[in-house]
Amino acid sequence: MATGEKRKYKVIGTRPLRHDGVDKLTGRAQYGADIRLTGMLHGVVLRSPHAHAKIKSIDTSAAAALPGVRAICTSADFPDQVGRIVELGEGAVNMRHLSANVMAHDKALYKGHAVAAVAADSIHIAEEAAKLIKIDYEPLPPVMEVLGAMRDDAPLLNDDVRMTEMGTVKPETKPSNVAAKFLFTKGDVTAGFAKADIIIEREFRTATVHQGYIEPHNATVLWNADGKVTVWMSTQGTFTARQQTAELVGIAVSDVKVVPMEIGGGFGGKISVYLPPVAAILSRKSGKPVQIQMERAAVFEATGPTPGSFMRVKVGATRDGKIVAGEAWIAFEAGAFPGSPIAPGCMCVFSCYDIPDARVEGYDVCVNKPRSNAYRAPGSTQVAFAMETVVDEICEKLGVDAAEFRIKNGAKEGTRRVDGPVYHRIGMIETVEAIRDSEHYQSKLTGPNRGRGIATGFWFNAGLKSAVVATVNLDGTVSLIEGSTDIGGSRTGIAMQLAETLGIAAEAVKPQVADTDSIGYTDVTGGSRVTFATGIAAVEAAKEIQKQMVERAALLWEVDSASVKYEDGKVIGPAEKSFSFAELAAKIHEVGGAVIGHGTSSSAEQGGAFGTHCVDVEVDPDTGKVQILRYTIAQDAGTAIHPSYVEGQMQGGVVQGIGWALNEEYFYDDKGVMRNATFLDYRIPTCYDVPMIETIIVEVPDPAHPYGVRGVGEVPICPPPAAIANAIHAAVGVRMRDLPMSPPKVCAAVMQKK
Amino acid sequence: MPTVYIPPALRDLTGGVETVEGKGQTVRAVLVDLEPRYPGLTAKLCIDDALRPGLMVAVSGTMSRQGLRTPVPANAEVHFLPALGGG
Amino acid sequence: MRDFDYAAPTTLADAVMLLSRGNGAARPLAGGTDLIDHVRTGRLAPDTVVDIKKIAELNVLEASPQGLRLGAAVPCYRVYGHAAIVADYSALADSGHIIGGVQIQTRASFGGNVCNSGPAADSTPSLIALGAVCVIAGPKGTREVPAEDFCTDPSKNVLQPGELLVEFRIPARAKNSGSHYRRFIPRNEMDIAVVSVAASVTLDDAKQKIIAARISLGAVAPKPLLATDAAAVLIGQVPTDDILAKAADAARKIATPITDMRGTAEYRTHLVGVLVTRVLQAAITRAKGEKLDYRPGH
Amino acid sequence: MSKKRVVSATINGNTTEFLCEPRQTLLEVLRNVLNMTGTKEGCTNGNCGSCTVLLNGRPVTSCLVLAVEADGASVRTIEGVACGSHLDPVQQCFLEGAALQCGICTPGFIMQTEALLEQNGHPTEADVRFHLAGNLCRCTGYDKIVRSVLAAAEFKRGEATT
Repeated sequence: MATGEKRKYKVIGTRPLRHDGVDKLTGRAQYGADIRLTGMLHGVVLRSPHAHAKIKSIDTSAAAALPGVRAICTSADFPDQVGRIVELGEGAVNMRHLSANVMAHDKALYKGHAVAAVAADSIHIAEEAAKLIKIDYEPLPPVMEVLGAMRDDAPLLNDDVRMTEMGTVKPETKPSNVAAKFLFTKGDVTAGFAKADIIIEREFRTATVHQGYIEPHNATVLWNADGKVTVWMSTQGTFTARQQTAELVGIAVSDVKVVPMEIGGGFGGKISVYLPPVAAILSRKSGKPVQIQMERAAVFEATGPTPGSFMRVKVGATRDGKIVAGEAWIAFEAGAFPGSPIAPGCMCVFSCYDIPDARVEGYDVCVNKPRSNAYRAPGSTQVAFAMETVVDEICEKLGVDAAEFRIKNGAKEGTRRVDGPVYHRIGMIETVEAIRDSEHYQSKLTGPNRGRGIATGFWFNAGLKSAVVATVNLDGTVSLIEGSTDIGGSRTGIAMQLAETLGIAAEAVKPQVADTDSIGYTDVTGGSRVTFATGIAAVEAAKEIQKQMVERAALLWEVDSASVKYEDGKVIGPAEKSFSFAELAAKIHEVGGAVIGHGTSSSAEQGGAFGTHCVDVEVDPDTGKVQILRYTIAQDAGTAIHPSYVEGQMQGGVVQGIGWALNEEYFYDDKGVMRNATFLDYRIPTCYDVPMIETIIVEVPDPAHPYGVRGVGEVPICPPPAAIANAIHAAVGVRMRDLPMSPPKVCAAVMQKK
Repeated sequence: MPTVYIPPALRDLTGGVETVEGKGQTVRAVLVDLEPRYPGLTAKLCIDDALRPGLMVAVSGTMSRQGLRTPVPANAEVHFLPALGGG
Repeated sequence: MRDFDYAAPTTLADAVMLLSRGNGAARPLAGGTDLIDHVRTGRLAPDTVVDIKKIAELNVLEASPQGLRLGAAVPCYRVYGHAAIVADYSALADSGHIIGGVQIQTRASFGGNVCNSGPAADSTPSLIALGAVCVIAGPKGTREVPAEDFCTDPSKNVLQPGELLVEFRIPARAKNSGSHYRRFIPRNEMDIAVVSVAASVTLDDAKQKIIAARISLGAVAPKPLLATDAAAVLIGQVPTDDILAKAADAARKIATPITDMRGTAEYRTHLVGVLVTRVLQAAITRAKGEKLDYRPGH
Repeated sequence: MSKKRVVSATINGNTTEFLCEPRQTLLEVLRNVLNMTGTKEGCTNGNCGSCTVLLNGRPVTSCLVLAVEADGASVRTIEGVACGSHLDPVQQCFLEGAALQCGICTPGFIMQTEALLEQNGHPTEADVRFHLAGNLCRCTGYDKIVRSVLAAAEFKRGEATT
């Protein structure tokens, strides 16, 4: 269901078959691990068994002597990076830390940290060789939890990390695990709370969780005799992968070509590189192409996760249900190196509401876990869990309807956020209204131990840079080349925008994702940006084609091009002359060469996306197990280009959020070893755990996009933990403030209440 | 005149004041205008004639990737914020 | 993966010979769903893998008035696809249905599951509750061990070097009998039991009183347990809520669970009581000949 | 190294001989020896279902099958599902139902669905969810997958009656 005006587009809003569908359904699509090169070696990465240890020495001689071993690498093979800060598209990265994460230097900072790698004729030989590498470790005490790591006497991970604030370090600051502090204020928070009739202040914790993409990381690299390096890999961003690889192995960016293979999920976790620099060094040393595929355990132990957190949120409201003040103190686990999404966490905690006075303080803290990475609306899910359960508690105490409270206090155009800027046109309230008016919310929920909860979430959505090239073919089709790797069907969404602008069918566009030598710079497939920003580039390209097609028609008709116009998929000239797009395409060579349009986007920034969710749960009070009975998500998609894939993003995000809410977590033992690095014990939802996910697409067009697109990929993961926590409270009367809300915790809470 | 929002961590430079007014048609020009009144502000926000890594500027609610060159209309609001990516 | 040799004998004698020869470095392969993973992760390091699926004795599946014969290598899908098992030895079907996903059930066998001797193995409690006897072949001939005595510790059992589990023999079911197996897991499928319980009950002719019962507990001790005292509480009793609660109390008393990532000792002990009650109710429903409304995981 | 074995199996209807070490799994042989990369590796311990193939008509996770065990067996993989230029009904319903996003789990889901629909032509939603629980998908939330499986079952029933 789409709200808003009636259909004004021919292609946008329809559901064409995705262009890459048949390849993916028949097993023909080539993912990263599917490439086969002549003479290809197989690489294995040896990983630290310790969560925190000095590496005193590495002896690779026995491994090198094993027949079939072709190359071995350690951090000694990588150039020194000192402390350079490099912009890598999505943000600034300390190259020394990135390098040390790819291959541990003098210290292993988490269990699973790469310490050496081997390339051999077969994967089995490489595995045997890796076991022969002797490493002398001096184990150090690990620190696994964010508040513990902030203490002065905590084991120190990185001696080059000192707390920065607004990018600068105070001179007297000592090295610590606290890498950064953020502070945002709006108005006078003390005065704000003084106006409150009710104040709720609660503490929350969330566990470390993983993106859980099904395809492990992989890279296949050929370091050719001419010094040119080709990388075939699954990545969310070929250009950032290219830059990271070049910087880490110390060659010119232009000497690296990244060829995007199909990618088996990313969710933010396939932006940082792990394997390409390692495979590149192994290829350079062996003179052969090297393929490395991570094992699933390494994917959990050494990639991914999104931070565990500690949060304190305080909200004040008046008796008549108006929020007057908010305060939050948030600490995120960065993992081994700085860089958690603490800043967006701080900026999102109060982002759904119009709060006059607010203050948010946040900390980025290193612990002995894998370096954290982006995961779908990074930082926003944690804080939504905290804020939205506090809001629910206020609604409960005031006896007001949770939807009406959100409508009354919701952020809208003109609302100033705690981080300062004022919202443009957004659809927060519209999503709450859509839930309030839904059959689900209006229906009666009956039965014991059942409850309903709602929650709202926000994500900024990124703009960033994209490029496309489109070529008109003589048969009236258009070949579309883009740089955005396609994780979820975005090729079709981009093709549809080109098709809409040209007035041709989606099927007449043939999209493909090109390597870094074949298309202009394009930022990552992340930040919910592809349909928005690459879409803008495609619209630009289409407009350029329109212009050239008008010129060609003018030449064919021998008229002034000013008398020709492009309208509704047709080129129309004087005296009722007209060509359909296909008719004209067949004739373009009569008066010129290829018609090629190109488009880039770089300055457009999105207005942000909101979603409101409604969930019914049933709690087994004897075991603490929570079953999801019914789930509805309403989300502002701006304009839904391909509704099926918009719904798909919403449904997928919700189910990831359900996993985060109920069962997903890293279990560490006291030595800092993850005990559940398998899909058996890291429990992502199966289809038997969830119901159908009902979707309501709300359309409040984003004025920053020609068709009003808002990115839809990330925000659906934000509300589920809070919505489920609120539903659990409605079902059995307990407030869960610790993720995941796994059966033992819910059971204990229910028993305690009894 | 454009209004510049001073990040809380830098308000010691403005005597605790949250917003200041600065003349100029770009972010750079506005900072140049502010520097004599609030010495050290530019150094806190910029390095090598560019915004510090990890910082972004938002003009009237829209994040910009153009850094110091970002145009600033009259009566605009200027915010300095952490750069954001996404998953 | 570690290098190993592979043999696929077709007779029991050859299999015993191959397993004896390796001095403990030969491992039998039935469904392989644990073995192959354990070799890959280095938990097991066999020199020879002996595929026992081609041996007739290990594939027997036969229900007769004398009882049920279940070959050690029979995969789960054949167990829950067998009408007599579903009807009369229901706990076995319940177990087979939730070991791994459907793909695993194509391969995984009850014999393999029992021989891995995990405290949380899904088939062992059902076999114990139904009074199964394990038939073992070895260099010194054949011997029989009750299912409750087969496992001795995590990953340990009574098998001596060269010995091979051949089949389970399960006594014929008395009339008015019913059985059920259930585990508690955080997801609804694809998980390792936090606690599991199997029970078998027999009612009198009036279907009022319990005249025989066996209860087995999984994941609450180093090996699956036979809860004799809990069963004794039920004998001669009408299964009221109060009686079931007493049985649950008795079962809780013998649970000595550990605290690990799947649950604390306290939580597991609590769950024993919850599951014993629910599983007994289900077994009684079946003993009465009524349809059991049960969805795995719920 | 243990001696390589000659294994003869019927793969997607064709008699196929290959050489393998005993330690090589069926998944490894399909992908690295036979270059049939349609079968995907997600976890190598039987927990994700991406490598599902049909072994003698039954679904298995090919990461937990030794290739030598396939001697004399019939194996059906994703490459053997579509016939020429025609998608199989399950594939067609997945395509029309937008039942894939990244697509890495899709071959496993297709194979597992083929197995289900051969056994049960009238699956309920609960049947489908239980049968597919061994196949993990992290993108779709399963909604469109389950709907597409139900649609394929209906399509096949229609086909059977005409």
